[in-house]
Amino acid sequence: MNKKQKIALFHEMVLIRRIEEHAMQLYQEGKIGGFLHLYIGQEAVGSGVLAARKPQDRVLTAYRDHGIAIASGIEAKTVMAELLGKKTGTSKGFGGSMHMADVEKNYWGGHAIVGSHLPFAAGMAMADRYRGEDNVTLCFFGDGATNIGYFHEALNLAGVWELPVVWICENNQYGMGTAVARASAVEEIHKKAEAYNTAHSRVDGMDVSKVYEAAQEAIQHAREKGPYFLEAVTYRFEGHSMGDPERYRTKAEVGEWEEHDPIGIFRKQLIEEKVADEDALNEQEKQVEGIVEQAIRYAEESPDPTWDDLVETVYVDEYGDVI
Amino acid sequence: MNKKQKIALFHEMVLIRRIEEHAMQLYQEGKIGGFLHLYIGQEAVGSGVLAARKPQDRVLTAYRDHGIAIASGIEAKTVMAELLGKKTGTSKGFGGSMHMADVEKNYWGGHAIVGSHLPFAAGMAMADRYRGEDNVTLCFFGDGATNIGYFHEALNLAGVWELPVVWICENNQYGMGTAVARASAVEEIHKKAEAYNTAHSRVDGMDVSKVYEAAQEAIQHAREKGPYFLEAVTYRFEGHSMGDPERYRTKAEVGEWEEHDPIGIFRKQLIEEKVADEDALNEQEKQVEGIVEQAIRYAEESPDPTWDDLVETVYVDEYGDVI
Amino acid sequence: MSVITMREAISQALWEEMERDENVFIMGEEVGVWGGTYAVTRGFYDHFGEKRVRDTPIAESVIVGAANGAAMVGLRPVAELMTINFAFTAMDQIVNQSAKLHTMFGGQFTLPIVIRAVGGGGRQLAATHSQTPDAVFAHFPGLKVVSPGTPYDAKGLLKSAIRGDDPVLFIENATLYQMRGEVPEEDYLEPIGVSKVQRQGSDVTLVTYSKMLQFSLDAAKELAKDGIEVEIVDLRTLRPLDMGPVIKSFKTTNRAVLVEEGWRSYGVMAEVATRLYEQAFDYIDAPIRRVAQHEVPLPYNRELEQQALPQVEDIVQAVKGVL
Amino acid sequence: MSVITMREAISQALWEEMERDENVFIMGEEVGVWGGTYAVTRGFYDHFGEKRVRDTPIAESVIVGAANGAAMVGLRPVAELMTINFAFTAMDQIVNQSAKLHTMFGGQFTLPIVIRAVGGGGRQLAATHSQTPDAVFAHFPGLKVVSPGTPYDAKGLLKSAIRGDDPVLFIENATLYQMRGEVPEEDYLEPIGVSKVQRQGSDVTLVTYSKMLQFSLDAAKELAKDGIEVEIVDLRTLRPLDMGPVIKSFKTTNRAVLVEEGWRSYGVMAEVATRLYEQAFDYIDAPIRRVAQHEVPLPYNRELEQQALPQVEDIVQAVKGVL
Ligand SMILES: Cc1ncc(C[n+]2csc(CCOP(=O)(O)OP(=O)(O)O)c2C)c(N)n1
Ligand SMILES: Cc1ncc(C[n+]2csc(CCOP(=O)(O)OP(=O)(O)O)c2C)c(N)n1
Ligand SMILES: [Mg+2]
Ligand SMILES: [Mg+2]
Repeated sequence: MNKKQKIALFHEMVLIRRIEEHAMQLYQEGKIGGFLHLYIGQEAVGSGVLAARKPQDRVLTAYRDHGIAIASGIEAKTVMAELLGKKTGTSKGFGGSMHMADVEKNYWGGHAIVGSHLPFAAGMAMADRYRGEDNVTLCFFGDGATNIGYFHEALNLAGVWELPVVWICENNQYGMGTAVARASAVEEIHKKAEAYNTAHSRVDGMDVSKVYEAAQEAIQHAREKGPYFLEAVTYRFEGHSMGDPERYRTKAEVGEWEEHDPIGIFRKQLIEEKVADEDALNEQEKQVEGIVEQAIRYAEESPDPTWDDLVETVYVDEYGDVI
Repeated sequence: MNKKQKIALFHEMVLIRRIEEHAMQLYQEGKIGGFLHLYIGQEAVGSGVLAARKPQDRVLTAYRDHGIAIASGIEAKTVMAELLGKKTGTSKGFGGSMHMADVEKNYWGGHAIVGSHLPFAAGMAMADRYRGEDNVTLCFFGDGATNIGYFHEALNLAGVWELPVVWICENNQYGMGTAVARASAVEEIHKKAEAYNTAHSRVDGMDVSKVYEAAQEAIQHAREKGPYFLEAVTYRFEGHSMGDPERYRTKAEVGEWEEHDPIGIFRKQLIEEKVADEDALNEQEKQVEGIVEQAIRYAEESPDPTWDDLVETVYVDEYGDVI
Repeated sequence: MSVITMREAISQALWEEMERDENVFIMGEEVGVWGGTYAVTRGFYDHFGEKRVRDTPIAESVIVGAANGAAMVGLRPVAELMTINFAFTAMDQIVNQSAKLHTMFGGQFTLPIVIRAVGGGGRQLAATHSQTPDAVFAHFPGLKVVSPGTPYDAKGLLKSAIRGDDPVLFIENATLYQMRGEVPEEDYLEPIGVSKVQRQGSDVTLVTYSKMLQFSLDAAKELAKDGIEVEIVDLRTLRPLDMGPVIKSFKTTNRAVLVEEGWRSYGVMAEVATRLYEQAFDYIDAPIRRVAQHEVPLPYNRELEQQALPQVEDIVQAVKGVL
Repeated sequence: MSVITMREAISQALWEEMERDENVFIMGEEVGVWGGTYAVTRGFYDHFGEKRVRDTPIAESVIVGAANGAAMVGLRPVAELMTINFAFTAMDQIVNQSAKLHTMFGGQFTLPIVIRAVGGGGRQLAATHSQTPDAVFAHFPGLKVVSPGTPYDAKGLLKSAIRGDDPVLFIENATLYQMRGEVPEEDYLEPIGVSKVQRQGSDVTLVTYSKMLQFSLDAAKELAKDGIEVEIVDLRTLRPLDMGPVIKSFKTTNRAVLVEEGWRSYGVMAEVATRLYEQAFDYIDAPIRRVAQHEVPLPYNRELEQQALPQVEDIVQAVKGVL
């Protein structure tokens, strides 16, 4: 990455952080409903991996999807509009926080049933091979998702068919309130890949530079040789979703991880590497504030989807007016 | 095993073989309906493992269940009666070939949805631990079953909770017509156990003595330390079920495996070890013929279950006559 | 009598039955350390310990499957599916296993399992997380499906479900947990498979259950102002379905409105309407009306979601429509 | 016109659509080398190759899930579930994903997937392998459910399903494959969502579909001997459900008998009956009767299974009952 790209990456991570901080606020105000799963603390994973993809490479993730939506290139205002349930949102206001996608950006969602999107990733990679295209599919999921049947069936199929998928496990230590060791027979999650004859490695998910490098190798491996499993060790600073009693972890534990804030780490790197100085980075932060405020205004001023918008989107083909 | 036990084991394997040969016949005659999956060629696995269990140890398998039913101690006539759909059968004629069980013998079926019984095994083992009993649960399944989500969820749970289960994979090279390599990313199936922190090994499933020894170790391990995965390499000499076109394998391949007939191998061993001579073993075979003929007569003379038998078995508790 | 919430009623039923019978235990996602996603099992983990309040991996098939296995050998599991939407990832275990094993094996063992699942929409959780697919489960003989609408019924029915020997799917509604109602201090049971008149009236018979019982009671208040007295029959159990009180009421009112939260087509009330016509044909003065969910995947947008869901006003209009 | 079997009709539809559009491909268990468990895809593997006729592991969730993913990016998968009983192991993919993704993401991509599944009882396969749970799938908006009863409709409807852009569950019946009927030589389509009069008559309207269409035609012959002429309306599509021809016929006969193979309660005909009463209340001369499966898990025993299933004679009696 050149200086410009590195600063853009910093800008992106800060943007993700600010959008979600405001989202928390808007949730308290009742302007956002449903479930809201924040990515705060995990930004380096999504931003690092997406920085290494080509636009032709497909992206999927679970319901903790705002960060990866932004990293995929979706505008802040479109993400915000979806959070507010507006017609101008990524999904016309039908999907909400958990279901953002933008086919133009090759970002295929945003899926709330744990593990359900892993088979999609295998199918998309299969389709690309079917058409002779050398796209790679990047599929993000959590540590908890590695224990559901979907994980097994999808990774096995990708292994048997040697599909160009990069499986990215964001190991943030917990599936809701259940620590990895209490839910998974194997704690070094990337080693599960061996049961699928899939190459694997583990990376520090708090260091965006390391994630970027690891992702480059993983993506190249997938494009040339077949599936790759990348485990990113990370942590979510906020609760699982709004209103998490957090009985399963201590404030001290959270505090320790917060000392490894991915944005702080990257900021330090950029200054040490003389990519930018404090002022330049603060300037970036200021810009982001403006973008987020505009995004919120745009979202609030946007129209709601109508009943007809919804009904017209249930089926594609005509079949008369029968139900 | 002492001489007596070894001869009994030979007797059992021959009994399983003859019952199924007659079952094939009865199927052609239309006296047996539905699906009929034969165990012919795999007898050493069921007989070898069951010879190593204590009566307190629980047993489950898939739909290819006649052999393991007999090895569990169910009488030939009761198996035959179920095949003919009679009230005197293992399951009152409601289950048929694929669904035999006998709780008295600690044999819990006979399950036809691939992989569906693996969670049962985990639950039974959990129940035994819950009650402080040192029973072990023996769960048989095929190579093809290791690719379905059930396998993953059940083995992971057994691993996390350190349950006393022996997972026995009968690798007969094919899941219906699909060779292991075409369906599983890993061909050495027992290695999948590593993803569940579960000890594992592979044994020649055509040699009942080797299976017996391996099973003894596996069961002891499960009783004392936790789950164990045993892969028995075997082969089914007949089609997947009646009417299999068998386009997926050659006569030559089947012929090669038939030279390793588990009954032939054991017979040779018994004679070499001077456990018994030809005449003694032929005498056993004659006895078996008699038992099977009696079993068939018993089954044919047995009554069918009645409509009331069926309706009374839908629910246990009274709830008035509402549907 | 003391006035408690639905949450407390369900929590008390679980607590009291666990105190009463040590074979009763709870397993599911976040039931332990977290205290239950909806705080129903708050405090259970500390009191009963991890042996009887078991946090599981995110693996619904093995949650229900292991519970089935444990039930087969005599324990009384209460398996919690965080929401009924996730029941689809355990569908085979619920409708093919829990519902059928007892019959299919000739009744030689029972399945005293209770599967708790939270259903219902109206919380902006979008299409995959907002369903009320109760009718789907009620279609399967062998399973019992219970869905209470008051704290009194919830406690009494859940206790019956736990003490009974048949598999029971116990469907709760997330938006009812705060609802208050009178519940006896002493131990009591409500029978499964018995519908109940929750309000007396002579003009129209209104059949409903679960959350829609509350909406119907509100509608009844509205209508009473215009001098219209509706009699409300609460099904409480969908299978077995007790039409007795419905028919009895209908024979006096000759008019009926059927209200459910789920989709109209192939929903619960289609069966109720059909049985009404079959069993009380000569008493019908006006076409029976259904109030149900519009046939769309529920959207995130608050207004559209509310528009798709049945409202009190819809019930009021339907009742006026049959008069 | 040429007379071919249902099997040939379905096979031809698949073959012709694959020749017509190279984005169409088949994936499922034993569809390739084996030639399809019911020989529907016999010869496809050799002609189209393993790229377009893909044998999969035994993993229904990823069969449907990968097909969903491939469909999202523009291919037209025909995913085969060997039998509809196994659809429950892929339930989440069918009812939560295939049915909802298009709407939930604001319509930005389509899901042109066809899921073929074989249903029906009567072959002594016991409870888990003999189901006709069509109503369950028809409950979900977003999905289309088609189930033809003649070779002509099977071919024309399957082609429409493959060319259409909505997800379609295409339910076949194992005991109909041998059935013969006239089919045009040239390419043709039958519209999804349109019911069809398969026999004209003026005395009673008989509504049915799939295998029960044949039973109903046989019953009609019987009844004709007594001078009773039944008009048979074949639904062909369960969602969207076209009541037009049903109502039209009913307004002339004023009597109806509804016949389905599945369980009575919460079955397909409950919805049909309810809509008949809602839409043609003033034309009813006699209570509408349902002929359906008894509410038991189907047993293996041949006689009992037949007793539990609807028979031609039951239809004859029901028709006489409404006259
Ligand atoms: C099949 C299914 N089961 C349960 C849930 C409820 N649920 C939502 S998120 C979650 C935890 C997932 O943990 P993990 O995969 O580690 O992702 P993280 O939330 O940590 O990012 C659970 C249990 C669900 N959405 N889908
Ligand atoms: C969930 C499910 N999918 C598909 C089937 C159909 N089916 C029955 S047996 C079988 C093959 C199983 O192969 P394997 O596990 O190797 O056991 P084997 O038959 O070789 O003993 C299949 C696909 C099924 N019964 N259940
Ligand atoms: Mg996690
Ligand atoms: Mg096999």
